[in-house]
Amino acid sequence: MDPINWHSFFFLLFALAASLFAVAVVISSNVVRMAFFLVMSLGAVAGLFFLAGADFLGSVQLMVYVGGTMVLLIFGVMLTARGPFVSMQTGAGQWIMAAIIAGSLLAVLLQTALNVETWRTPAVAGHKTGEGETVSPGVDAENTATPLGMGLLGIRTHRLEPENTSRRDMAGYLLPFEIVSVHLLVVLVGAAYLARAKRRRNEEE
Amino acid sequence: MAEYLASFLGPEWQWIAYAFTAVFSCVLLLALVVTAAAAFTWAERKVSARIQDRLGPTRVGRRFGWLQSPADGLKLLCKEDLIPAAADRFLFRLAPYISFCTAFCVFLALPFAGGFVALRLNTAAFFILAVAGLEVFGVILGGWASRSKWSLYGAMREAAQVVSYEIPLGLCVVIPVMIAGTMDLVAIGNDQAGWFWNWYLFHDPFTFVTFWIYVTCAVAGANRLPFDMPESESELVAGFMTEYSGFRWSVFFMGEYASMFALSGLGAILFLGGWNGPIPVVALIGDGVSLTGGLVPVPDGRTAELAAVFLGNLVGMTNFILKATAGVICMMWIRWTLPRLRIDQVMTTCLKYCIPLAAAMLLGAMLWTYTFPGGVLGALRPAPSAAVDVPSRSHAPHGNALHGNALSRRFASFRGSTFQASGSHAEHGNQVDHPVAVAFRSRQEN
Amino acid sequence: MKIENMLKQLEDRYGRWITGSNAEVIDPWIEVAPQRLPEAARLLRDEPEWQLNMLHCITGVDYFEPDEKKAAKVDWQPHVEVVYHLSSMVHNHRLVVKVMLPRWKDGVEGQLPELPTVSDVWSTAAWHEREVYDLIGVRFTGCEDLRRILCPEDWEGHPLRKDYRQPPEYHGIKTG
Amino acid sequence: MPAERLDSGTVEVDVATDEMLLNMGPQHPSTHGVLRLALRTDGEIVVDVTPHIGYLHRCAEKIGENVTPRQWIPVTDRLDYLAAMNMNLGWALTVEKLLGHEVSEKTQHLRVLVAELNRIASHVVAAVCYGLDLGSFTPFVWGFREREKILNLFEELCGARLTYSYITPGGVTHDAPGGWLDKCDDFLTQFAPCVDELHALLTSNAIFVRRTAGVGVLSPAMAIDYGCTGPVLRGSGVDWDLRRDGESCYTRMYEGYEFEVIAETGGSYPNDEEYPPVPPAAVLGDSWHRFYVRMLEVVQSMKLVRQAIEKYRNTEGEVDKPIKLKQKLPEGEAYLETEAPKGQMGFMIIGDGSSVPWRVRARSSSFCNLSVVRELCRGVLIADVVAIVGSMDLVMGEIDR
Repeated sequence: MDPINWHSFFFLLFALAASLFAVAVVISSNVVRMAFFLVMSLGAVAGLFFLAGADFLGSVQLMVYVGGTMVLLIFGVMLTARGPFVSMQTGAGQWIMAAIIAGSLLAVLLQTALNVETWRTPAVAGHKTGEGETVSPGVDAENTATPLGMGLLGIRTHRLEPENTSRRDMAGYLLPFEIVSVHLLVVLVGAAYLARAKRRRNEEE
Repeated sequence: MAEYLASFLGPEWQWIAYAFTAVFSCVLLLALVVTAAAAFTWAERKVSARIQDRLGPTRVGRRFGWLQSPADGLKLLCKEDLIPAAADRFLFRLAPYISFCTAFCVFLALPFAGGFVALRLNTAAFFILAVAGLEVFGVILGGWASRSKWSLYGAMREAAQVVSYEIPLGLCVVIPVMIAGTMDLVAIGNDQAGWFWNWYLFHDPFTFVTFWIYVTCAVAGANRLPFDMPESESELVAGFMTEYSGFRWSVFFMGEYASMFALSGLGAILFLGGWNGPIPVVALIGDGVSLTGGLVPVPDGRTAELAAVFLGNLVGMTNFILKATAGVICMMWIRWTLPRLRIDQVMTTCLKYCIPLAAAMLLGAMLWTYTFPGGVLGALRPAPSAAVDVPSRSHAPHGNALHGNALSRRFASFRGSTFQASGSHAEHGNQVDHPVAVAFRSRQEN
Repeated sequence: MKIENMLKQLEDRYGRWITGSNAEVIDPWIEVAPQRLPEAARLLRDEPEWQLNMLHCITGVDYFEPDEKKAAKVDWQPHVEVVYHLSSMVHNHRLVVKVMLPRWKDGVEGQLPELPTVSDVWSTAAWHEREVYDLIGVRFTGCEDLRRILCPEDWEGHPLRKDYRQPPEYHGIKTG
Repeated sequence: MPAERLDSGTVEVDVATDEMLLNMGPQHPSTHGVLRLALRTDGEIVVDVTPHIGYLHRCAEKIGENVTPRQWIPVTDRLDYLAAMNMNLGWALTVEKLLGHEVSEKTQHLRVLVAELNRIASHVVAAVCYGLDLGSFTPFVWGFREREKILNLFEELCGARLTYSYITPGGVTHDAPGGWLDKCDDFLTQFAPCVDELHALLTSNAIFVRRTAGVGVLSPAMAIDYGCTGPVLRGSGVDWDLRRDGESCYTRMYEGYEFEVIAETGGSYPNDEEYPPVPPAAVLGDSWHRFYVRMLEVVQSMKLVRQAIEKYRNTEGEVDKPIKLKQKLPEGEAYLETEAPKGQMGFMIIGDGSSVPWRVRARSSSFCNLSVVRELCRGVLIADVVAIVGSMDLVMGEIDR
């Protein structure tokens, strides 16, 4: 009896959980339940990361997304939920429209996913070792977060650039990272300012 | 342990070994957490009794009333657990279990001894911080779902408190991680082996202060007085737990005691040397082998060596549990002496005092390790000889400029195996003169 | 005695609104006309030589003898008396001010007698007036929220009146 | 952006939050009995507090119009049930004032001894309950351990632990049993260090100071205006104590006793060298000062009890027996205020010749102290409402009568 490939079993379990909770977010009418299902689906995604052995990324996902959604839940939903917002009823027409759009997007995604050659069979999911026994990537205990951290500091430990190539000095990706964060900050401040002023103007009309 | 079991089974039954290890560690941890919660409820009654000049439970269970917590548990089980009419039934029932599960998840990555760790994560400290932050989720959902004004206030106060103590707690965890150079708690623990002055607490004055900031944030994290904003009895009746009764209420409480035990355990590992006792007993008596060799005639080397390691871990675990319990007892001690802070005072303490202080300590600790690599003792000891190959902290490879020496020492402590790929470059001889790259090569040679 | 000459000074200076006084009793008192009460209160508090800055309490007393036999022997007419106990922390002396009110406003049963409030002079009067309104039934005009303070808001009747009949039940609860 | 450069259109718009009505009470852990505070809150900030009382109203004054003064003593026990002796004393003195009755010197010393002992018990309960309101449970248990000893003394004296009905118009029900005075002495000697324990645990505790200093500041003018009396008034720096400044028939009892009135006059408390100093953050008239006045008054009362024991031992003669049950009351009115632990407790009795008074009135100190809570609690946090109400040391029995 071919041994059950436990790795893909858990993978499917978490994937299913993530998607089902995502669907639950859409279906449920109570805002707080929506936020709760969102948190559970993001938690399931964090589970996927852990399953893939990327525990650093799993923790980041837990802290950033799930923590972030929680803060959103508190300050965005609980403190402002007044009367009409707590339960949002969606009309039948909107359901049909949503179903069409979602269905088409799902079809596109499935179609692209399926014709990628290497993802076709679950057996391939774990990376092959010599004697065909599937060792799930998570077991290899040696991939640590250190290269990640030092990559950030500008020392690409995986590929030490030979000095004759032009990109010798800018080995790391620190610079792009900083630019993106400053950019995001600017966008945030702008959005906050616009939101406040706009509220005043439409109160006047 | 999984490999050990797997070695007995054929290739196709590998998964049973892993499954068994997983189930075994989960059951073990759950049992530990539940009994710890029970023991701590009993200890809380006894400690508070002693502080208040009275006896505490003596009736249930013969002498010291040790049957008190099972009796409480039974009472809570028999109590009718109400659900308020206006409550959101689904979330109301679920909240305590979220709070308990997240408090329990922390134990997955928390090493009890060198070898006793359920899941040796490379980013254990970060994982613990992430999960500890989630425990709040159960509290807030519980507060909101019971639809009563008092519990809503409790939940909102919990949210305000979380926002304020998470950052300093994270900063305090970063300092030992920075000194050890890794987030893997087992490595941090092993780094503090030896006499008690090897603990990070005495590593340098900055970490000493950081420990006390950590204690404040841990007390805030476990919602213990004087930071017990969410369930401040005298103001908010019982905060978010107002509408809970019976078993659901006790699950919340188990969550609280579990997080108390976890946070003081984490503190013990980061600052108090985790499983290394003040006097390195095992090291003094010599390696484990000689320990068992002398006392117990052991047939062949391998099982003796395994037994010795197990014994060392056992001693380590008792050390760890003693330290964590001492931390919990101190939290109880604080709880029964101090009055409660106001919510804005809690936030001011955490935001305005703890964060700048922790940041300053981070800077101070970084500069200190930059100048005295070995910490306080490293500075006192004469400059170590270069050839010492035991990867002890004070190892200083033949660095060139001062800058190079500290920086390379910093990377010297990384385990070499990750860089086999870079090792191959060394043969090509095309040296990269980036100072750090030099450090890798020197790291590879010895 | 200090209190006697204080009363004499009060009478000769403010004869117009003092309608009576009695110095021989244990707590000498002066009687003030109901309409002039706020003015008298302000004067008593602000004049430098009285400075009665502390209002201890306002008491309502219902002088009414329900059964005829005793009523014949009594020498006073049925009326409601509101007694103000004042004292001065500066001069350390005490004074009692009384106001006589008819039991019902212009004789109509159920119409509470009116009396202007002094809560703007002494803030403590607000609660005491609410209590006198609740228990004796004197309407204090100008008191900002004249509600019952001790009995439930929708309680009928004023318990400390001599002719008060206790309702047999309140919202279905037997009142014994 | 500085305000003036803002063009008139872009005014800062605050997020409109609607207020929530929160009922703190009548069952609430820290409202000291059945008091209901209707809080209108905007988030944690309390916009307005409306106290609702009357849940413990037992028509004490209506009963007073149907029973003789001696029969009304048990009702006075239940007004301020933490200081029943002082209530009995107040009523007894008022009736004696109406009757013009003088009690013997020995009785007066016994009355001072018993009243001051009950003041110690009441102040200790007030102090430790305040600690409980702010979250520290331990002083509560220590305080009650000491109070138990005082209650045992009273039980030996008059058989009751809470509602003594001991001091009656005309004297006291029965004389002190043998050896009782030595027991009082022993209690006082072992009680002194306990006061220092409470000081260490509460008064100079940094968190306690942060929670109470500068919270609920009551200015002297507002205190007098709202009729606040007792430690609440003295906490605001008004040097007024009826035991020294009261009416003659009450202060006569305290002649020959030296004690200080605890009030911060001229920036310092009388002989406060051996108590913890006033923290810099404390403002005159705040909750901390009210608590501090009570703690210092306990020490003064201990001194008074010691002197009373000495004087009681050295005066010969007998303790007076109470007046006859059906004693006829003269026509007339008598009002007398005495210094109860919570403040000035006033009693009024109108006699009409028969043995049953025409009208009886009890003026309670907590009633006025509570009326000022509404002023003090505007714009504070919920936790401060608990701190302010706790510092007023309210007893609902006295407020609702």
